[in-house]
Amino acid sequence: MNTSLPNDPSLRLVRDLLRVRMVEEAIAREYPKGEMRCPVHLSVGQEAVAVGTGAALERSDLAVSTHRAHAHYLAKGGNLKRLLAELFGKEAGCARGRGGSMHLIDLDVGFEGSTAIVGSTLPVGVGLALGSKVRGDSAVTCVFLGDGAAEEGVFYESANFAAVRKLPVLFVCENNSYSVYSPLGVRQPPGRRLYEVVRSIGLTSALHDGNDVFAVAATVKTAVAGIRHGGPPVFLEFSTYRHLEHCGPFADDTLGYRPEPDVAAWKARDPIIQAQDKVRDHPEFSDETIGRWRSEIAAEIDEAFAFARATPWPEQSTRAEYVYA
Amino acid sequence: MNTSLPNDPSLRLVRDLLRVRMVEEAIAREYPKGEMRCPVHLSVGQEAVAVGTGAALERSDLAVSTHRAHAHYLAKGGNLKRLLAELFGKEAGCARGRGGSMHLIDLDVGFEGSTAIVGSTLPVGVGLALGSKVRGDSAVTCVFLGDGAAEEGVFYESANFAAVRKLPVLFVCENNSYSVYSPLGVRQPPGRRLYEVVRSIGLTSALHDGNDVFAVAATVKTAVAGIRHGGPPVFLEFSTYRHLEHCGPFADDTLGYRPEPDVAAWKARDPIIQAQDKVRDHPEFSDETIGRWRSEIAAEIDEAFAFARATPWPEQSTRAEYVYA
Amino acid sequence: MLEKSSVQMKFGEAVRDGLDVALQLDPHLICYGLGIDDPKRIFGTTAGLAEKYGNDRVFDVPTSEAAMTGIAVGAALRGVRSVTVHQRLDFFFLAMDQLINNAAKWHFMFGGQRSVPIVIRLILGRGWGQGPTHSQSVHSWFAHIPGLKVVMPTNAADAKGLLLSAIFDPNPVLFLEHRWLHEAVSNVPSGDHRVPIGRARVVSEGGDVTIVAMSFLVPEAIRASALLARHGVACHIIDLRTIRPLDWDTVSAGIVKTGRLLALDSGLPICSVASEIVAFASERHFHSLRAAPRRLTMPDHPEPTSFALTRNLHPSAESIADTVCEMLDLPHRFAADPKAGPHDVPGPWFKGPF
Amino acid sequence: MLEKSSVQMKFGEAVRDGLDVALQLDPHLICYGLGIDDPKRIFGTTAGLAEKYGNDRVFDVPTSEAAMTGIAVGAALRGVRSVTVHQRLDFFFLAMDQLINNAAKWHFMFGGQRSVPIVIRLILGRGWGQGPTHSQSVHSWFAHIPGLKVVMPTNAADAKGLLLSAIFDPNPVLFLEHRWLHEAVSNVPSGDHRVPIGRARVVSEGGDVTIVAMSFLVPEAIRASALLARHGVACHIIDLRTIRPLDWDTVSAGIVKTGRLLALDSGLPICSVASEIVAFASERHFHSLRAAPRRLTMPDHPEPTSFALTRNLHPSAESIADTVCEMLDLPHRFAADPKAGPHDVPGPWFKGPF
Ligand SMILES: Cc1ncc(C[n+]2csc(CCOP(=O)(O)OP(=O)(O)O)c2C)c(N)n1
Ligand SMILES: Cc1ncc(C[n+]2csc(CCOP(=O)(O)OP(=O)(O)O)c2C)c(N)n1
Ligand SMILES: [Mg+2]
Ligand SMILES: [Mg+2]
Repeated sequence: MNTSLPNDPSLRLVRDLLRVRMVEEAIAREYPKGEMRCPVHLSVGQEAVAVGTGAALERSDLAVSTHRAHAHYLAKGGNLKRLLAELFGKEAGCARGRGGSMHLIDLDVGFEGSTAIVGSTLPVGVGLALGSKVRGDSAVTCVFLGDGAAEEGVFYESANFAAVRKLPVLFVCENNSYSVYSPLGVRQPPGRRLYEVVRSIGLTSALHDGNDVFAVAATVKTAVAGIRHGGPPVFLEFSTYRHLEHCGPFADDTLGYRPEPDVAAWKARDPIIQAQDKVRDHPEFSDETIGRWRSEIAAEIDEAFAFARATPWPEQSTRAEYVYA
Repeated sequence: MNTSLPNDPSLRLVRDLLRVRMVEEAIAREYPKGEMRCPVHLSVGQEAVAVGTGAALERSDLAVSTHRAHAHYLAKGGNLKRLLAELFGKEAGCARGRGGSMHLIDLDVGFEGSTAIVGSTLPVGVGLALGSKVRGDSAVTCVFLGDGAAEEGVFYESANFAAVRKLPVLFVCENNSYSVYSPLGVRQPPGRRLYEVVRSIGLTSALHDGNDVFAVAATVKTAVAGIRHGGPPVFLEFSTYRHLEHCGPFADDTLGYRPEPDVAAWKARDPIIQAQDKVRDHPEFSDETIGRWRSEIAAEIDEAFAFARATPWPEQSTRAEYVYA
Repeated sequence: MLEKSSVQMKFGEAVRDGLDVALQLDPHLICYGLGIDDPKRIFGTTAGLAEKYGNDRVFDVPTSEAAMTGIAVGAALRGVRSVTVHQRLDFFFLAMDQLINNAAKWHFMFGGQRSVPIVIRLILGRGWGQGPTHSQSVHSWFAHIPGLKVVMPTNAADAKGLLLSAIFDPNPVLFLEHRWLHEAVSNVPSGDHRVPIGRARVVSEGGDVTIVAMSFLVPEAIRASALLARHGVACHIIDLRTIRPLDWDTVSAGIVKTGRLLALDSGLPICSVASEIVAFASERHFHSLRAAPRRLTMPDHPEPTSFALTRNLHPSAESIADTVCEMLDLPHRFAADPKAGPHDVPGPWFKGPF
Repeated sequence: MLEKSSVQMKFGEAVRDGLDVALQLDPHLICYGLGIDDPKRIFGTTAGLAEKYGNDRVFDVPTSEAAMTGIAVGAALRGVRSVTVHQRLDFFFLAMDQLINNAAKWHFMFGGQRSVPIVIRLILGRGWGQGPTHSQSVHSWFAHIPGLKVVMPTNAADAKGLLLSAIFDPNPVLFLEHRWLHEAVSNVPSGDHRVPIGRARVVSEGGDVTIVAMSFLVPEAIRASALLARHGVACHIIDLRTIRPLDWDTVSAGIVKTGRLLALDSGLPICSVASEIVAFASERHFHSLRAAPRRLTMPDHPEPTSFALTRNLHPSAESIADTVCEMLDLPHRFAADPKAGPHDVPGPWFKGPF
C-alpha cells in the first residue's frame, strides 16, 4: 500500500490515533452484520492512552491487556489483518479463532495477550516483568487496566509484589469512570484517587489527562525510561471516557446512565480533535494531510476486512488441539 | 470461684491481660503432652491488643478473628472452659470439637468465629457489619487481622467495600512484623506503613503501640464510638511482637530468624510488665494484688483444664452431622 | 392443596418474580451483584427491584468477587440472607476460597451453631463467541463439595420455585441458570411458589432408555425423545433440577425401570456429574443394567470462540438420539440433519453479545 | 539403558533433590512460596536451595496466593519456569481464577502460541487436628479441567522423577504431595531422573481384584493386599501416579484382567476420580466386569478436627481389605483390628502440628 507515515513523532501520533479510531469505527459499522460473532469492547474515545503508550514503548517491550484491547494491540504494533480475522473467528486470526476479540496476542511485537476476566492479566504482567528480571533482559512490561480492574484484590497483590521485588512493570490505567454501566461512586469511595492508593502501596504514581495523546506519550516515555534504568515500578492513571456502549457497536447514551453534561464535555474533549488542534500549525500538517491519511487508512481497513472475510475458518478437526503443548 | 474482679477499669485491664497470658502459658505448658491435638498459635506478647480491644467493645458488638485467636476470644468474653475443651477436641468445646484451636466461636458474647485461612474472615467481618446496617442494629464488628493477612487481595476488597458503604466495622491489625518466619521486608515494600495504605483506600486509620493496653483500650474506645455514631470504618494498626514460635508451645529464637536485639527490645516492652508498671501507684494495686490475681486465675485455669480433660469426646456416630443446617 | 393462579412467563421473568416475592417475604433479604440495577438488569432478571426495594437492599457492587462472597457469608451470620449474582460463572473462580473454606464449611466446622443461608446466582454462557472464559460451568466442582447445594433449573416454573426454596434454605445454595434458557416460557404459579431442593422431575416415562439430564440439556433430551419416538423408542427422561443433593431415588427408579442409562452433562466430562451417575448406576444397580451405561458431555477441552469451532460442540438432540440408537443397536442417525438456524444461539431472540 | 546410581532417601528429600537437579539444569528456573527459605524449609523439601541458588531464584513471597499464581504464568510466558509451593492445598483455593482461567487455558485460547510451563506444589494435610481447612485435596477438581496435568506421587523415586518431568513439561502441572508420605523411604536414582507423566505403575499383579489408588492410599492398598494374601486373595494394584492425563490403558488392562474393580480415592466421593474410574469401567468394560465395581473414599463431609472424630475417617488397609472381601463374598473382616498407635499420625516421626 502506498502509505505516508510521517517521520515527525507528533504527526505520527496523530495519524496512529486516527487509525485506531477508524478501525474501531469500521468494526462498529460492520458488526451488526453478525459475522463477527464475539463480544467486542471498543475503545472509541479512549484511544489516546493506547496510542501514546504504544509510541513510548519499544517493540521489544511487552504488554498485556483486558477485554477492551483492540487499541492496545494496534498501538503496540499488532497486525490489523490478524486482529480482524480473529474477530471473524478465522484460522488466520491472531489467536487462530480460539480467542476472539477478548483474547488478542501478537508475539512479534511483544503483545503477550489480553484476557476477559477482569484483573486476570495484572499478575501475568507482573510475572512477565519478573521473567525479564530473572533473564536479565531490558524489557519493560506494560499492564493495561481499567478502573474496575483495580477493585479486584489481585491488583493490590500484584502491585505489592511488583514493589517488593522492584520489577520493571508499568501499569497504565484507563480510568473511564465506569465499569460496564456502574459509575465509580458505587464501587469506590467518593473522592478517592486510585493513583494515591497505589502510591501508598509503594509504586511511583501519577494522574494525567488520558485524552491528550502527546501528554500520554511524554509521561509514559519518562516512566519507561525510569523503570528501564532500575527505578521502581510505576502506575499511571489516565482520565478518559468511552464514547460507545461498554460492549457492542452502538452508542448507548439514550439509556441515561451517564450524566448528559459529562458526555458532552468529554466528547468535546475527543482525543482526535484535540490532537489535530495541537498540530494545526505544524508545517507538514494540513487538512489535506488528514484527508490523505483517512483514505490511506480506509484502504488499509478495507483490505483487512476483505482478508478477514476471505480467509478460511479453522477446521473442525482441529478443535481439540492446543489443549496441551 | 472466689474471684476478685477489680471495679477500676485500669486494674481490670491489667488483670485481664494477666489472665490471657496465664491461659496461653498454661496451654504451652500442657501442649507437649499431646492431648491437644491441633495446631495452636499463641498470643504471648501480643495480648494487649486483644485485651484493650475487648475492653472497648460492648458485649453486643461482634468480632471475627484468625488462626491466632485465643486472646481475642477470651478478651471478647469467650468461655475459657469451652476454649480448652475445643483444644482437647471435646464435644463441650466451643465448636463441638469440629474446629480446634483455629476455629473458635462463642455466640453468647458476639465472637462470631475465627478461621485458619489467612484473610478469610476479613470479608466475613465486613458482611457482619453490612448485616447490622441492614437490620438497623447498633453493633460494631471488630475484625482482627495480622500483618500477613493484609497481603491478601481480599483485604483490599473488603476495606474498599466497607468504605464504599460506610459500614460499622473496625479492623484491628496486630502487626508483629512476621508471617510465620517471614519478615515484613520480603512481603511488603520497605518503609511502607499499612495504615497509610488503608487510609488511602478511604478508611480512618492510625498506628499505635500495641503493647500498651491502656492506649489500645482508649484508641479502640474512641474508634468504636465514632463508628457507632455513623462515622466511617476504621483501621487501627498496632505494633506488637510474638514471644513464642508461630505455631506451637515453644520459644524458637534459637532459630535466629529474628534479630536478637529486636527480640530483647520487645521482650523488655512486654505488655504485662508495662501495664503493671503503669498501675504501680494505683491505691488498689500492690504486689499482693498481683499475687492474689495469679492464684485466682491459676485456679480458674486448673479447673478449666480439668473440665476439658474430663468432658466426653464427640460420638463417632455424630461425625457426619452439621454438614447441612 | 389450594389451586394457585399461574401465569405464562419466561424463565428470566420467573427469576425476577421469585426475587420479588422473596424480597417481600423477608424484609432483611438483600440482592447484589455487578450491574444489578443497571439498564440491562442482569438480562432483565432484576428489573424494577432496586426501585421497589431501595438501594439499601438491591445494590451494585465493586468488581470484587472474593470479598463480595465473604460479605454474603458475614451478612448471613447476622441473619441477613442474600442473593448475589454473577453474569458469568467464569468470574466466580475468584471467590472459591470464600465459597469452599467459609460458606460450605461454616456450619460444620463450628459444630452447627450458625448456618450460612446465601444464594449465589451464576449465569452460564454458551455460543456466540463466549469462548473459553465466558462459557464454563463447573457444577461438577460444586457437586463435589459437602455443605453446598446446587440447583440447575430448566424451566420458568422451576426457576422461580427453586430460587425461592434456595433463598429460604438455611444453607449456601448455588443457583446455576443457563443463559440459553432465559426466554423459555412456561406456566409459573403466582406468589410464594416453591419447588423442593433435592427432588428430580420425571419428564417422560418411556421404557427403553433412561436419560438423566440437567439445565439446557433437558430441552435437548426432550427434542431427542421426539426424534426417537418416530422410530418407536420411548425415553424415560429425568430432569435432575438439583445437582447436590442429588435425588438418587428417582435416578435409581429410572435405571431399574429401563436397564439402560444415558447420563448427559452440560459440562466437561472427567469427574463430572455424568461420571457420578454412571458410577452410581454400576455400583448400585449392576444387575439391573442391560447394557453399558453411557455419558454424553462437552468434549474434554475449553469452548473455543470461533463460530466454525462451536458447531456440534455441545450435546444436542441429534447427538443424544444417535447415542440412544447406538445403545439400542438401532441403525438410525440424526446428527447429519441438525436443527435449522445458526448453531451458536438459543433462538432468534438472542441478539448477543452476552 | 545406563544404570544410574541410586540412593536411599525420604520422599521429602527426593523432592529437594529434584528441585536441586532442576535448578542446576535450567539456570532460569525459579522456586518460590511462603516460607521456602525459612528455618523449616517446607518440611525440609527446600533445604539449602536459597543458599545454593540465591535469593533471586529461590525466594519467599507475600501471602498473596492469587497474584503469585498469575505471576508464575507471566514468568512462564517470558521463558522462566517456576515451582511454586503451598504448605496446604487449602490455601490454593484463593488462586483458582489464575489456575483455571489463565494457566489451564492460555495455550488453547491463544491458539497454541505460548505454553505455560509451571509447577505448583500443593501439600495435602491430614489428621492431628488439621481439621476442615488444612486437610483438603481437590485433585478431582483439577482432573476435571483440560489444560492441567495433575500428579500425585506415592514414593520417593516417583516424587523426584515426576517432579522433574513436571518442571520440564511445557504445561501447567499440579504436584500434590501428601504430608504423610514425606518420610517414606525408597531408592532414588541420582541426577536427572524422570518418571513420565501420564503413566501408572502396576504395584502388584494379582488376579482376584483390581485396586486403583493414588497418593497415601497406595501404601494402604499394599498393606491391605498383605492382609488379603493371608486369605488367599491376590490383588492387582495400580498406582495411578498421574491423575490427569490418566493412564487408561493400564487401568483397562487391570479391569479386564480381574473383572473386579475397587477404585480408591483420598478425597471426597462425589464427582471424584474414583467416580470417573468406575464410570469408565462400566462404560468401556461393561462385559468384562464380573461384579459391581466399588469405590472407597473419604466420607462426604469435611474432616473434623477432634481426635475422636478422625478415627476411621479415611480409607485404610483394613477398610480396603474388608471391601475386597465383600466384593468376593468372603467372610473375613479386618476393621476391628486396626494398626497400632494413634490413628491421626503417619508414624512416630510426625511430631505435629503440621
Ligand atoms: C472477574 C470479572 N468480573 C466481572 C466481569 C464482567 N466485566 C467485563 S468488563 C467489566 C468492566 C470492567 O471495568 P473497567 O476495568 O473499568 O474496564 P472498562 O470496561 O471501563 O474499560 C466487567 C465488570 C468480568 N469479565 N470478569
Ligand atoms: C491463605 C493462607 N495462606 C497461608 C497460610 C499459612 N499461614 C498460617 S498463619 C500465617 C501467617 C500469617 O501472618 P499474620 O497475618 O501476620 O499473622 P500472625 O501469625 O503473625 O499473627 C500463614 C502464612 C494460611 N493459613 N492461609
Ligand atoms: Mg472503566
Ligand atoms: Mg504477623
